[in-house]
Amino acid sequence: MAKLLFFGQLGDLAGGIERTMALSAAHAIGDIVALIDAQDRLLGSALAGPRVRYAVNGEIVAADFQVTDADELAFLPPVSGG
Amino acid sequence: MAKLLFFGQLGDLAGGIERTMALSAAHAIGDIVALIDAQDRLLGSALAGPRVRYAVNGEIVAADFQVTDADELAFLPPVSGG
Amino acid sequence: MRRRVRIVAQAFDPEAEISIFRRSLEAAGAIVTFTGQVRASSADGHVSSLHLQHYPGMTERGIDAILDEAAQRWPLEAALVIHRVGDMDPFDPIVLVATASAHRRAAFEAADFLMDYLKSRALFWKSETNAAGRIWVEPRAEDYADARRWDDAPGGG
Amino acid sequence: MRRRVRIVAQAFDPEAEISIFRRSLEAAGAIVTFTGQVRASSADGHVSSLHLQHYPGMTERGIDAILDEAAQRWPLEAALVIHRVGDMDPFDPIVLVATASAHRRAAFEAADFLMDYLKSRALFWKSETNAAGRIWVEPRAEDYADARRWDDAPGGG
Repeated sequence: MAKLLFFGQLGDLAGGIERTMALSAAHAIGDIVALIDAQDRLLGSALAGPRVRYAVNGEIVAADFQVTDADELAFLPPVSGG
Repeated sequence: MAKLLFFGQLGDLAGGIERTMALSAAHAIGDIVALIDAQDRLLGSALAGPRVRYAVNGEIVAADFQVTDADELAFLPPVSGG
Repeated sequence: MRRRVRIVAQAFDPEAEISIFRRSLEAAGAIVTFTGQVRASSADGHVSSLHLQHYPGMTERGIDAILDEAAQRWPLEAALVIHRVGDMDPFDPIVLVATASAHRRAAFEAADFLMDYLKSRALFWKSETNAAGRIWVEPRAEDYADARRWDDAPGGG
Repeated sequence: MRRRVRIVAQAFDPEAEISIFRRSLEAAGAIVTFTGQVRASSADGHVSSLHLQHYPGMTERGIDAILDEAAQRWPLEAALVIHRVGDMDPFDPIVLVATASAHRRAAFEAADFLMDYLKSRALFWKSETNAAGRIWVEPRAEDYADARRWDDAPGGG
């Protein structure tokens, strides 16, 4: 099972920070967002927003990065610290 | 008696931070430096140095300022704090 | 450069940390600190609480990388970053940055640089809860502008 | 702007002072501090002790005037200046400046500004005693240059 992480307001939309998703094959992040969008328009459009970055296993990647069932995919909205 | 204050290295040259000087009349600071110079060349030339500032009763003044017997005259060499 | 990075879920005491940091110094005579604490009120009114999230592991690696960059730019003996996460109340310390150098300007600039990163680029997400509900905070335009100051700047020292 | 200026002849505890300063704040969320302490060594070799003189009254008035200027330039809630005089040993704190504002950059800039004044313009005279004897220290060229940065600068904030 791939682990999906939703930070900041994305976690509110997803109803939780973390969920899992079974991936029988590698999928591009864009495809995973489309799968989520098919079930949840609000969350899907938020994940596809231009200011959301993606990280796989702790490294920033582009939307065409291939995610496998063993990976951790994090959706990172605009940050704010301090 | 006017009070004279010598800060920093000027105090070393004067043999102490403070001394008094009887002034029967008002004297310009330049004249007081000349009086000191007549007795102590080393101190006098240090007091006349271009980087020494003068304060009378806690206010910065020019070398032609008239000092009286009731005043406190301080010689301020380059500062260094912090 | 000696360094210490801590992400803490419990309240911390900034001055106790600064004291330990200062007493650990062997040569540096100049210590600059920045402490950020929860404000009693924000633009949206009274803040009742603040929540901070981070991405364990990735957030720390990002801070470590910015400390590498600070060490390259300035001659620092040591640097410290402590950042609170979880739920916080007004006046709780959120962040502490401390830098130490032989040179006053290096310590000032490095602390400033690290705070700009923590404010607008580090992986933290902050929400405020007030009378109007919960809102996720984003950096202000000036926070982004502050962080960009360093993009083209030559190293200080 | 609330302010406090102390010239002290005895050792002081910077972190205790910072703690009191921080806990006195009513609104400001950003606190910047600078602590300067006696270095173990200088360009001239091992420093065995440091001596600082001031001109009681006039020195304090000068610091008060620079705090007026800082209050005009930046929106500060409070500022603190503590400066040690007399004989000091390596690692003794010499100076502490603390500033607090709602704005991070205001707090940084004001602390930097105050330190530039204290370093090269305030009425203090410093001597170092080392193996070679006693020497009176003067600001470095960069200290004077640092202080001049503010002469034409517009107010921050």
